[in-house]
Amino acid sequence: MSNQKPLIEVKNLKKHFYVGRSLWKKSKNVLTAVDGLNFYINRGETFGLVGESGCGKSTTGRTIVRLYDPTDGEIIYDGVDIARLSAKEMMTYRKKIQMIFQDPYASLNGRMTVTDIIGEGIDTHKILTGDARQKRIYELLERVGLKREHASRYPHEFSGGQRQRIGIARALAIEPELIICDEPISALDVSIQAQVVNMLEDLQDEMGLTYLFIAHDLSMVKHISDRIGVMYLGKMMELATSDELYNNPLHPYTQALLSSIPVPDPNAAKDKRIILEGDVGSPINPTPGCRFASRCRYCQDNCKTETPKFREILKGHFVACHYAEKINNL
Amino acid sequence: MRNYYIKRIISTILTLLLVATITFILMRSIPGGPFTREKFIPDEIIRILEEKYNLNDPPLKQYFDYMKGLVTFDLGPSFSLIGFKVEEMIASGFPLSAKIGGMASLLIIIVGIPVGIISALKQNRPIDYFVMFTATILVTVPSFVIATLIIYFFALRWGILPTFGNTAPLWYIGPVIALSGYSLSFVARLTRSSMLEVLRQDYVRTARANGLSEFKVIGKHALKNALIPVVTYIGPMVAAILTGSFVIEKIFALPGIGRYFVDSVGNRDYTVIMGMTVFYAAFYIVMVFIVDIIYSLIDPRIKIDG
Amino acid sequence: MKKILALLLSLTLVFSLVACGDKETETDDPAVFNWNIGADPKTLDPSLNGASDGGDVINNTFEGLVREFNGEVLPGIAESWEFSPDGKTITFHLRESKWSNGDPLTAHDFVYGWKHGMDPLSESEYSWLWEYTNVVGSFEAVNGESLDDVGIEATDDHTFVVQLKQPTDYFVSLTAFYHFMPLHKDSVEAVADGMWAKTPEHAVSNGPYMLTSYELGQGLTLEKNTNYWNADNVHIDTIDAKFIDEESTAYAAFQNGDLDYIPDVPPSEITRLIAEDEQYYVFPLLGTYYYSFNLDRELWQNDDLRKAFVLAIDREAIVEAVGGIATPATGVVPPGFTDHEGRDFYETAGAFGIETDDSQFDEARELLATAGYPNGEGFPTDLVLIYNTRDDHKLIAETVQQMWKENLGIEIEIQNMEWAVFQGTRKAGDFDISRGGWLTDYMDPSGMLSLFTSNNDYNDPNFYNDEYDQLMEDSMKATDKAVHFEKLYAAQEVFMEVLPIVPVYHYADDMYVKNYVKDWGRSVLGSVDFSRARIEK
Amino acid sequence: MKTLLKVENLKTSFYTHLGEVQAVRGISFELNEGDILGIVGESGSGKSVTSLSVMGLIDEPGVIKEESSIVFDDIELTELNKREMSNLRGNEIAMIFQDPMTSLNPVYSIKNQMTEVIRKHTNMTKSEALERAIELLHMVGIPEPEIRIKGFPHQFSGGMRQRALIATALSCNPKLLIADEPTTALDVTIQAQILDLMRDLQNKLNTSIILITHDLGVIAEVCNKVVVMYGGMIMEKGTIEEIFYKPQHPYTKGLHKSIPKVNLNQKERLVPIEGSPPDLMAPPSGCPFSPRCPHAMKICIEKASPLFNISESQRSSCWLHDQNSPQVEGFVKVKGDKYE
Amino acid sequence: MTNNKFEFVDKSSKLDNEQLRPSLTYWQDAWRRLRKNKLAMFGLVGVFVIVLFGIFGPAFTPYSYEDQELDFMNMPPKLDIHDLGDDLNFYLSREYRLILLNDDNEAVRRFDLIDKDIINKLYTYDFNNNKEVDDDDVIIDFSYKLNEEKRAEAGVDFSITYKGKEYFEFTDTVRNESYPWGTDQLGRDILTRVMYGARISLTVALVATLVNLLIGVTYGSIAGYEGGNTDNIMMRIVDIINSIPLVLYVILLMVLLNDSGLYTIILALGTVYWVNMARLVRGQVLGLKEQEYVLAARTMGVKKGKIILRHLIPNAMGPIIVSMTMMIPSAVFTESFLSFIGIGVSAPQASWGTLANDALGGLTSFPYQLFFPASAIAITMLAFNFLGDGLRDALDPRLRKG
Repeated sequence: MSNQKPLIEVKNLKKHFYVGRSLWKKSKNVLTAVDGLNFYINRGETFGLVGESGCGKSTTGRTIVRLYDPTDGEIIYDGVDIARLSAKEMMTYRKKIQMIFQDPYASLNGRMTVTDIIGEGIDTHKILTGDARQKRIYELLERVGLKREHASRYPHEFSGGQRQRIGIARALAIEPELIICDEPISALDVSIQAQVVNMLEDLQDEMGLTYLFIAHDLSMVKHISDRIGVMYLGKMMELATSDELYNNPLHPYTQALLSSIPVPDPNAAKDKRIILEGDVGSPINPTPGCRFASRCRYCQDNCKTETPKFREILKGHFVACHYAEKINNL
Repeated sequence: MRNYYIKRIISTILTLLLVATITFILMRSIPGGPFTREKFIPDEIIRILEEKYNLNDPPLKQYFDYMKGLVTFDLGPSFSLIGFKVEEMIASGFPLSAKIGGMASLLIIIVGIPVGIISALKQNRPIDYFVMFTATILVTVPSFVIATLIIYFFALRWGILPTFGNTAPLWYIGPVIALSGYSLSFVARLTRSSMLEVLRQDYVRTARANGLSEFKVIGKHALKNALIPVVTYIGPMVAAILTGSFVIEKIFALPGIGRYFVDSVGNRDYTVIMGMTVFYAAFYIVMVFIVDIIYSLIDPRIKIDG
Repeated sequence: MKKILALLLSLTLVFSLVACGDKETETDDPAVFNWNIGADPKTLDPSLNGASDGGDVINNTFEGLVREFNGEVLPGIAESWEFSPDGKTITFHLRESKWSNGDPLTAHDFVYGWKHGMDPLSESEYSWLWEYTNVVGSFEAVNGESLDDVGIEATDDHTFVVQLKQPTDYFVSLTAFYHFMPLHKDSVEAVADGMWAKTPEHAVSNGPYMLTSYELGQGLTLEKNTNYWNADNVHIDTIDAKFIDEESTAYAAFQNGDLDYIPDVPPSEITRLIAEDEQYYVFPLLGTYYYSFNLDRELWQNDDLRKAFVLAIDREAIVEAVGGIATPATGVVPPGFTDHEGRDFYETAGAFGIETDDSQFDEARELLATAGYPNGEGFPTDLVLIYNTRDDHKLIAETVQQMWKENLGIEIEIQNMEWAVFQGTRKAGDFDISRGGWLTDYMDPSGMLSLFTSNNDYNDPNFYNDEYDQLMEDSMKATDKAVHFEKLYAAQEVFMEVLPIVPVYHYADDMYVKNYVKDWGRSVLGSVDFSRARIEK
Repeated sequence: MKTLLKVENLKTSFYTHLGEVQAVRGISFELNEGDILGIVGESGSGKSVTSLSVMGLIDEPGVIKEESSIVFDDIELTELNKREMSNLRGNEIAMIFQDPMTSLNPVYSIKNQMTEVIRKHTNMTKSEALERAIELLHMVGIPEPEIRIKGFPHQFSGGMRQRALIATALSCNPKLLIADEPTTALDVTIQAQILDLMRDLQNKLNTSIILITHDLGVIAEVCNKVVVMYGGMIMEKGTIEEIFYKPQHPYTKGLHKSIPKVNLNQKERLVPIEGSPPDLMAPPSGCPFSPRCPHAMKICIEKASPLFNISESQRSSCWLHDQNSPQVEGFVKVKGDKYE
Repeated sequence: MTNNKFEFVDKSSKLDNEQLRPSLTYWQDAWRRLRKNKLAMFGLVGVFVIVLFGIFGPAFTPYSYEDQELDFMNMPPKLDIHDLGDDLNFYLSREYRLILLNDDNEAVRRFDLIDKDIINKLYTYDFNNNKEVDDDDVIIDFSYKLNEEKRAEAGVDFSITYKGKEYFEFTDTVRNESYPWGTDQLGRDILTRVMYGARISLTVALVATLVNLLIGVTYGSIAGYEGGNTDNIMMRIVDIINSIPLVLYVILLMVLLNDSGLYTIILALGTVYWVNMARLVRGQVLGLKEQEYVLAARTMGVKKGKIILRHLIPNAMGPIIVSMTMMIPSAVFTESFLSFIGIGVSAPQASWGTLANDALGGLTSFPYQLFFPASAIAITMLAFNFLGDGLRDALDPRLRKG
């Protein structure tokens, strides 16, 4: 795995928003949604990105597909830094990176037929026209478990799960290499989530897709991902293979996060649970130091002033904590 | 907070200057001048007049002179009402326009809002249909027709109201009704739909779930929220109403400033056109500002700091 | 046509019957008169005023050398006057009189007042009138020359001498006009731009009433001037005047009893009022409503064509459509001017072969055919008649348009224009047919006819005719009245031969006065006069 | 233990212009004092409508049908008038909703909203009510409640708002708290806090709780009884152990299988329930789950199954429990409840 | 209960049984919901009728909007007639025009007034058209009207004397069969003019609205989509346009264009009215552009213009259409206001506003002249308002579920 050249590598990615912009000058309030992120994804791999709302995981995904222009950093896709490409130059990569969205109701334009929705990417990139285009749309529909007859229908005639399938078909239509799945299942009913996850897995096997899987549902992320990154307020806290992360979380935040997952087992031990105090802080005008410091039970003075380095403690296991070894008796 | 006010004031001034500039350009590009008369005026006098009003200066100089006047609150003399300064005309006409407009605004608020609320609470009941139907009827008749009908029926046919003369309190009824009709029904309808919208909100359900009386739920929780969009409409509306209506003032023979808007254009009374426009624009902006302040009072989410 | 004239005369008769009713009881209650002036007068300074609303006020607050009451020229501040043998010098003998503030009124005040009006620095809109007064040096003064060379002089406090370039028949009656009032110098100079006349503390006047309050856009109050020389005969104590310019509102207020006098009524009420209401009065107004052909356009250089257009309208029907008080016009000069033999100029001049009813449509069609457009065939279809935006202008234009369509088979477009634009377009000669109208400013037919001389600014049809110009010049220079009028008759003859305009009607003036208001008067030029009026409720 | 709430044959429908939407189709369950009952189901299963029906908060065009009965504390709620119902609400029965972001009135301070409710149901003075409110906020774990109480909802984070809402709901010591997806909109770490809080409160105050959620994990965390709903009907109900360790209904089983297990190390393929949830506008005849059921029989399509008594406490609504049905592994046959 | 009921069902047949709502597009659904709204349907039918009235109405009247019959000016829709024997039915107008009606109550001709005795209030009409006063003529004595005593005694306003016999009291009130809605001050058929007025008013309204739609939607969607400083500046411009009073702006514009015809009014309305639409669309777009389907289109590299055209505008269409139905009557209104201040379509064309305004002066004597055009405006406003309200409900996405 490690000798393989990654498909995409994110280096020191930053995305800041200015809150309350005015006409004359930039606002002083900076929302540091993503603040120096480093990770890579290998070809054919699923990389999970977890964290609580507002931690910047969706912003990361959107910045990678250049829905937002990154404030700083590099996004190296197949050897090319796409972080600064112009809209025109970006077109080539738009074909290679696609996205699946969270809300099956908001992600499909209600005024377009399924054919139009799926065909839009084909038309934009002028991949196919006429009958061939239509044929491809039918194929895609069938591939995601829908029927040809659905092609002329409108999104509101479908259930949430079916809509999410249409969203996937739309992403697949331009034959991408990397798909950014931005919470693709969190709005779906439990019984449907598994359908979609299974399908994503099948597609990956068949087409050799690479996924960046963003979610807050840790159990599902663990299920689907090869490696997982844990984010907190714009920073990566911990990164490891999924089994390693779940079995041996090194960061206090990851530990708390994992222990917070409600387990569907009434007899599971509830007393070992780490309940974090307080709320996720605000990413606006963050102070230096560890972002998690305010809620961390191991917090020391220097945690509030020094930003911990994101370092590899065990092989392939990265943590951003001054005291990771100490806490975990390593 | 202070910064916000400063920013706001700067932007207001900029807007006003732009409005004045646009009006200046528009005004000067239309044919005819302030001294167009049916009968001939000797060239010598035209020359003296133009010199007096600086009309023979290059346009750019005139523009800057005017802007200078504007900044020092000197709006210049009227061309058509000899001897009056524009600010005097505003000072003489505005109080009456504002008085009638103020009464109309008050009427709109104290009748329109409650009616809208009642209608919303009785949605799809006869009273709702009745109120909405009446409100819709009220918006359907042009104000000049309403005004004329009021004079015709109330003053002439039935002799209930005087035809003119803003001295008796009774007299205000006609203009106030004619002036408020449209906005009154608009506010009623707006309040209704806003109320219906708010009644669907989660916090209203919460209030009910907490066992609050229906009176409290509606009167306290729903109302304040429902008023937010109404306030947005009322601000500019009050600005428009207070600055007078040409139609109402003409038909009811009111010496308000609404008429100057229209008359000054016909007379090519440059200074009055400019003065009135800037006055109106300033008034409008101030009203919008007041609305923003009321907004922040009603809705704590909105902070006045930009 | 005769019918309507008869009607007019009979109305005037009614008016005089009413107006000359006998005097009776005077009560102790202050007599208040509620008057609607119409619009807010632009100025009340006699020397600056140029509009009838201001003129109405001035006529009651000031008094000139003479006062004209219902066409009769009565001694005003001048007790008497005499002409020099050559008719070029007039000496007015002023009576002892006072300003409303008690200051004595002298001939010097007249000199000041008149010169103030002439002085370009006063920016009087009406100073052009001096050209027609023939006062020595006045026209030059208006155009910037020295005021010292003007032929008016106060030889002593009570003698006022005027030098004329040539004998001017109408001069004495002209001095009743508001432009020729004396002015109280200290007051005038107290406030700039004639504002003194609207400021009660400076509005020093010498007429029957004086201004006691003025509210912009709303109204003004006049009170009896006890220092007026004839104050004994002033019976009204207070005139409460309003500025209501919406006819129907003023009409409603009159009906309601809130107003005693309104200057006009909604046109649709006129016919009924004429029949039913003796409080409604109609007067001829010395002016003419017409349409100008633009003779600069090649199309209109066809004599037959113009005549066809002139004959193809039913003037009586038009007059009826706008209320029926005007007199259908067949020429330029309206009824009301008297010539050297005391005949009415209008009657004497005749109708120039133009009928006022619908009897000449066939003739019009024939003329059109002769002109080369049988039944309107081949006539341009994009002809536009322009008028300035006003309800009555629109109504007349619509009627005329329809008549030409029906009677000539010619369709023209009618287009209204905003006043200033209309004025500009008309002056620039950028039109096919344009509405025109003129009211004389002095009691001589030349007040109408001089309009169409080559160098006149208001010669809208662009009528350039040497013969006409010559006749007009001769008439103006003529020292003999008979010659003067003969030339004018001839000039109108020439004009009507060419027909550069379509005469439509001669204006009429209406007013609605409560019948308990007695003895009010009106000048021939249309200013109301309440100097003797009484309220008898 | 005393039965606090007994819902019988509850039917709630909404009459829209598209026709009748049968949101709840004749469900029955009961709740004892001190119980934490979990109602689990997917969107459209009727779980929220059930709770709103109990609260008497069904608005037009919704109607609770005549034959329904809701007995709370020996009072038949369906017969109460508006006023009586509103006195009960917030006092005896309290409810918190899914979205704390929209459930507080944005234009009033927390203090205002809390004291208002407290004063409505008690005779406290303003200052007493304020004291009580601060105490409650303290109890639900809001730091510096004296200061925070003056704040407005937008100054509170989601977790804090939900705490404030819970505090308000508990202000009059209600006998029953209905929590409709109280943690769905919250982050996992906050969810853990809130669930912890609810457990804690139940221990301290012995309040009965109905917890509505779609997350079996949450149910497992706090409940002792579970009702599984689908398509407006009860599929299965029982104790927590029964539902988690001995599920009897194909739907319950399906649910369990479609959730990934965190504690397993090797990847195991999920087993989804095929198909889509029913459309309540045109609900399937018979068992609402039949179109998606791997064991669907003809009778399932024709007729909804009655509740079969699996044990003392467990009921399952599936024809597979019928004596006449084919034997399928994992399904016990029982003597049918009256199914006519 | 037979045993075979407990047979398992084939899986594929089960899934075919999949539940799908009847296939309705957004617009079909909206239409269906609209149809259920009685007031909205009333409005829709009203709009339809008004449009038909304007388009086809004039074909069914014998007059054109410009045909004048000066003899029959100001004739009301109801006539008090006097039967003077010999099958002679007369109508005497308020302005003392004596008009002969035939048996079908159609106006036949008017008699010339040949003698006016104003003192005694006797008008003589030339019955036999010989232009002379003779015994055959009709004499109206309206001294009753002005003399209280006389009127009280006779109970009438006037009497008619014909062939020596004096008739009091009118014999009948009949409908004016020539002009069902009466005539205006130039004897034009009001019905026809109101029908033509519908054309003008609705054309003005419709075209102005379409222009607004075009400018407002384009402007608003660009401002909303671009956001940031572009949006800021564009909205400031809107503020400025809004600060200049409409009246002033329209007059200045119309003078500038130096034409007072239909096109100018449309243009004038079109150039100022769009600001509200722009605001509305901007607001909509601001919300919509963060929607995931727009993000999806952007990730695919769809061009800005296409995103606006295909994604944003169609989804903002509901509010846009609602606002449009409100704008149409508002444009009719503004047009009528403009005609009040003297800016209107070129005569003899007339919009409803012009007709209403022209009738104001004669309200005391001829109220019907105001009644018909004012009612036309009112009914149109009403119809569009109801339709707009109905559409708002029908297009409201929140009301769509369930």
